Amino acid sequence: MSIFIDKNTKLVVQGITGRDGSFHTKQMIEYGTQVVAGVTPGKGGQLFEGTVPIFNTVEDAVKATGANTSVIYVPPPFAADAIMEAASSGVQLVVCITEGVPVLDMTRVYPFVKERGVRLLGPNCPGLISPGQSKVGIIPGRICAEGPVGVVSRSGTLTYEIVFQLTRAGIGQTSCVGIGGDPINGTNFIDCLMAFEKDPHTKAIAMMGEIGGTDEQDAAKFIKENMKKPVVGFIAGQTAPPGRRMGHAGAIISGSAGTAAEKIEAFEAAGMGVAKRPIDFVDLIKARLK
Amino acid sequence: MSIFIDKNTKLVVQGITGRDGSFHTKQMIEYGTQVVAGVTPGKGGQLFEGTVPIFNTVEDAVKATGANTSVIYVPPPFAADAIMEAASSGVQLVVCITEGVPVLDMTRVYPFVKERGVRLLGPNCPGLISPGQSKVGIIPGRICAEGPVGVVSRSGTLTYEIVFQLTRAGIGQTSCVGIGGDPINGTNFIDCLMAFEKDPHTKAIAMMGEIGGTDEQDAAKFIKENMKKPVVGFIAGQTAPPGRRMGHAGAIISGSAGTAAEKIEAFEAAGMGVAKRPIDFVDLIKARLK
Amino acid sequence: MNLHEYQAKEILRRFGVAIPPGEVATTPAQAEALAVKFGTAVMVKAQVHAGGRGKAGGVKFCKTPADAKEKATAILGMKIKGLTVEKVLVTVAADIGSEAYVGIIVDRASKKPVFMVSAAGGIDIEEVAAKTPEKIKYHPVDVRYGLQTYEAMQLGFFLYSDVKLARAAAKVMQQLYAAFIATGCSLAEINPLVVTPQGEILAVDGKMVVDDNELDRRPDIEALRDESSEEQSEVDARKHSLTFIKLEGNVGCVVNGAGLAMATMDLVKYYGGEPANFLDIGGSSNPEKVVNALRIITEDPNVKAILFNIFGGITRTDDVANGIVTATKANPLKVPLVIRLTGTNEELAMKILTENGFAASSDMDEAVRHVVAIVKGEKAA
Amino acid sequence: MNLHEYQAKEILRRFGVAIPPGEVATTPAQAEALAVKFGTAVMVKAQVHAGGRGKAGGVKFCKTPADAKEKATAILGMKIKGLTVEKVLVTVAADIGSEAYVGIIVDRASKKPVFMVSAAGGIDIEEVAAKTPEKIKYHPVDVRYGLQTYEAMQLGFFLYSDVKLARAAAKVMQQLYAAFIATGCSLAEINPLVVTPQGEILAVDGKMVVDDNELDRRPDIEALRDESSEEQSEVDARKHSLTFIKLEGNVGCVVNGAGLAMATMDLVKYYGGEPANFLDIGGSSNPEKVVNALRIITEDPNVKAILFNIFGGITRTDDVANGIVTATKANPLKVPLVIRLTGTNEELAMKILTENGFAASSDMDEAVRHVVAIVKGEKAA
Repeated sequence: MSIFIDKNTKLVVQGITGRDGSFHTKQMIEYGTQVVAGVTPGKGGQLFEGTVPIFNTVEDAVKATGANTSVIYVPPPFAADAIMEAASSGVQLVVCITEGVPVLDMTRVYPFVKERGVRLLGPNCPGLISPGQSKVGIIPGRICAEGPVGVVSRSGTLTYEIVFQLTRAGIGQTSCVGIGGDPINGTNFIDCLMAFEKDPHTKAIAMMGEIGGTDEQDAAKFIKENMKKPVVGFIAGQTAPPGRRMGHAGAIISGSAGTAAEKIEAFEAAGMGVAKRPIDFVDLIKARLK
Repeated sequence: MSIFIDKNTKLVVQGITGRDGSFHTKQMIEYGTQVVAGVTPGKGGQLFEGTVPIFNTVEDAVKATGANTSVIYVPPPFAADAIMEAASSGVQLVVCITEGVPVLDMTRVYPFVKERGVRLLGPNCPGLISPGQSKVGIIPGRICAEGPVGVVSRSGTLTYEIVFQLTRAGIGQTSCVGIGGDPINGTNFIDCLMAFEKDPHTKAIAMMGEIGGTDEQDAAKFIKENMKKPVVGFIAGQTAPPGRRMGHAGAIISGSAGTAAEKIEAFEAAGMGVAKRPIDFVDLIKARLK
Repeated sequence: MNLHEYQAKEILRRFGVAIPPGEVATTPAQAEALAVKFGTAVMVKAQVHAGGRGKAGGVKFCKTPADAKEKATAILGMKIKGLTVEKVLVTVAADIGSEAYVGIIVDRASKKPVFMVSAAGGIDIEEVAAKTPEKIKYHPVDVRYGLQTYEAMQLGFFLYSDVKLARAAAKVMQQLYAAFIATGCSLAEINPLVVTPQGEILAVDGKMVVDDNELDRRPDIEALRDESSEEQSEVDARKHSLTFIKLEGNVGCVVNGAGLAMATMDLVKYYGGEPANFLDIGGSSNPEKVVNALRIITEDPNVKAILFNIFGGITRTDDVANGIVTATKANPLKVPLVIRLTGTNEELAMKILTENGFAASSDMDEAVRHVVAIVKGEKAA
Repeated sequence: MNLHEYQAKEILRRFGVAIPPGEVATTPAQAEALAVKFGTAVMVKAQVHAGGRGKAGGVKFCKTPADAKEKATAILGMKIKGLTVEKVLVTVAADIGSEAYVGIIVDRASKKPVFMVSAAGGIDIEEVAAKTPEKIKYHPVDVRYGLQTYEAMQLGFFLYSDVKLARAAAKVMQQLYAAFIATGCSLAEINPLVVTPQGEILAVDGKMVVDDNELDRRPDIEALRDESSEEQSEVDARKHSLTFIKLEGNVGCVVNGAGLAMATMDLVKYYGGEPANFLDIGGSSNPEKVVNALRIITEDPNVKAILFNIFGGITRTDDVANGIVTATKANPLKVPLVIRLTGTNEELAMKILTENGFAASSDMDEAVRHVVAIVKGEKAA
């Protein structure tokens, strides 16, 4: 089992003929993902790699192929429109890989997607993978293995790092989800934790946070109050210099929140395992799987 | 019993110190409506007629008085803002009397109100009255009487006309609701019909439509499919000249819909009683109350 | 409020829509001069608030300036649906490869502006809608977000399979939508949207109707009103905040509220009379409105009797009574007056009327039967 | 991107906010001339991207032009939080009756721009927030609708009980919000918003931070960037699409992804080293980025060893390997290099590196321990 994507995921790739889109589409197909359609305006009717039909619009692609998930590899100025197009096309999950989406765009996109009951992952995220079933995004498939651990992370490459170390230690994953590090994103830690709690195959969860914001503290509170499964957490940025201040408003709204120390304290208060180094996940998770 | 307003209605009046607002507030108080607050920016802290506290904002008024319903008597350029202010203040029902609200304003106001789960009546409507309990708006109280008939109408003065004739004939009303004649309004015929169908004291319904749009046809369909209580309908505008056309688009979107003949046909097809003259309501309703 | 084609095009041009050059002429000589200036074949188009201009002979293709002068001579002063043509638009004639239709209207059902587009544009678009509705794509726009690029592209691809044309059309959709919102329209349309043989997209005709309720806050649009092209009594009525439509009957009607006004007219007809007008004095009233209403109605020589039917809610019947007294003192009526009056401040109103020698009923049916009997000569006033 | 006070004020002025007249001076003589021109007492204010200017002596009241010249002489060239003051704003000194705070920031929690307003404005606003939070009103704005008049009035009445001031403040809220959206800000604030003894509302200081992701589509805002007021290596890095922050340690770090970069720095520190920088080469990579990253890092004389930690996802490790080869061929490194590299196209990357004489590990922990041992002198490169 897994969360959000599985063997029945039928994927449409927005920006399939671009540099990143085409490269990662091949990787996804190779991994076994059902890539049923691509979208590039003006290339409707052509085939990608001789096999995947391309459409002018996501609407056309969904109508023709029954795609239920979309992944977005378009440049930042077009990403907000691409997310809205996907969200109104009938797919249930939209994964936006694009980095550099203006945050004010996201203040409009977020309610748009919510109103349609669609799940958005990202933007500025590596996507997700359910090992052995499907991969949507850019997480390298071969660092993953099937197994009992749910992984959720705000970071891209840090996710790979930890998944890779788990896999090398013989610990596989149900799903690995990169939620992205932007200030406004579609799916947060709690959404993923809820899904992992419900997934019968997930036995423990690895969670990687970062400095900034209060998502990790909120997640810790949720874990303490609602979760039976064990969670091990990590915070990147313990040695990061204090960011240059964003005027008074930043200080007013966040107070002292957002430091690594505060987040780790919240993890400990929630009774979570806390990894000091990425490598520590291996032993902490192992202990919780016994 | 009644629909939408009753003895527990606690009313805040937006624009209480204006010409129309003050006049009709006095009438409402005289009728027995619990007018608990008024709003006029800059007059916060004063009293209306020595009794009703005035506030600067609806938020303040609701916090201080627990008002659950608002009525709006502000000029058209400020009406959309007033509706949104009311809808976000915590009241459950907003009644907008103001005539001349730009329709594009309403395309924004409508979803705003819907999202908050608030009922909007109007704009450009006479409001509503539940005889013997409460009156919100401008329907003259003394033309009404308590009784078993629900009244719903797109027109203001035509409603009075028919309510007056019913009352003179000894037929009282549970509630009389003027939904307003604007292209976009908050509450439609079907909303009212549903409420009357549920209200145990309403035994028959009088419904007054007009030419234009398809609300009456939709209501007729709803009546046929969902209502057990008898409904008598009337359409104003049988002799009205064909309006000057609104370009091709108007013709494309409405086709032949919207004429009095078509609406009356829909009423007949739904098995409704059809009043040819306002006075006909008396006999038609009487027959259905037996 | 209807805008003329030339006005709508001027607005669309400001929002970036490509439109063939054109200017207005009020004389044949001006039309000729414009044709000379453009140096190419032109269209001479009647500027009048009525549909079916082409079929009525109000739109002509002119190869030469002399031709333009001749056609303008024919069109200027002609009547189309009762309205006299005072102006023509002289515009460069476009090469037409294909004609599409693009329109937006505020839709009651979805409570949103709705785009309607069709590749089968031109003057027969309504027939297309009736007979082959699948050739029209409807697309409601959520005004909270505005028309997104992907939506404009979906519409563009519905019109053209070529991506360059689809993109160009998408841009026109966005420009038209922006103009629609910024101008406070209830309708805006481009028909035809032309693709020239050279692959250029041009708006060859444009129409805009502005929501009357927007005009108070848009004086620039209100300034575009062309009163010469409207019924003068209606212009007069609007200036005094009355809604008035002139009809052919002989019973003048003064009513408060559109619904009651229509019901009153229906009842006049039901009892065998013919209403001379629709007149709604509206909600909030003051005596001045009644004075103006009476003046406008009595200017119609067809009117044989006048019926007031007032049911006071927000309208105060004492205001109406005062208005009747004031108006008839200043200009004594030459036709009989039947007054029906009830509702807000009724006692006061009745007192005012009685003191000034007027009779009034509180029953609508009775009042209508009375006024019809008068015009039929069955009853004295 | 931070805007200077004078730039933010210029933008706010365009949106209608009332601001005392002011101009920029880069020399004491210019400052004096401006004070003469304004003909009244002025403030001379350091234009530098750092908070606490006032407390650092960078903001001075000047009664006379001579005074302005003297204060400008002191302020120009002074260092505030490590940044040299190159410009001062000379602005008419306002009479201050009361000081309020008005700010907007994009809030992660509500996913909306949030207004924060307080009648207790001025330089101690953060203390107000910490100690008396009830004195601050928070109001998230739904961008689909924008800031409605009623919302602006609620904020206005929170600041002032007088309706005229509340209305004027509400207008400022709407102007600030419009500027915030149109400029693509992540933050905009007016502090203090002053009421003069005459009852006039004035924005006496203004701050704007623009979302870096907006700059591609807002060249007019990008053009306001003042590179002279930034760390030069960071300017250089940004030009090459690298995210770089200079630190004080000696282990140069080149990592892909902010999270992994921070985790790498944390691990360097964990094993007893000190990172010389944060450097994220980002997602989509090309060899050129690596070349620039190496160049920028090696310009720092503190750097004793360089660590690459690359986990390829969208980043292709072969691109990184090619970059390392190209860069080191052109400019041979003078410090040891430890490479950790795994993920997308790893085999190809390893092959490229091996063929060019580089060793590489696929284990992060091992690589970090290695590089720390080198800088500590415990191990050879």
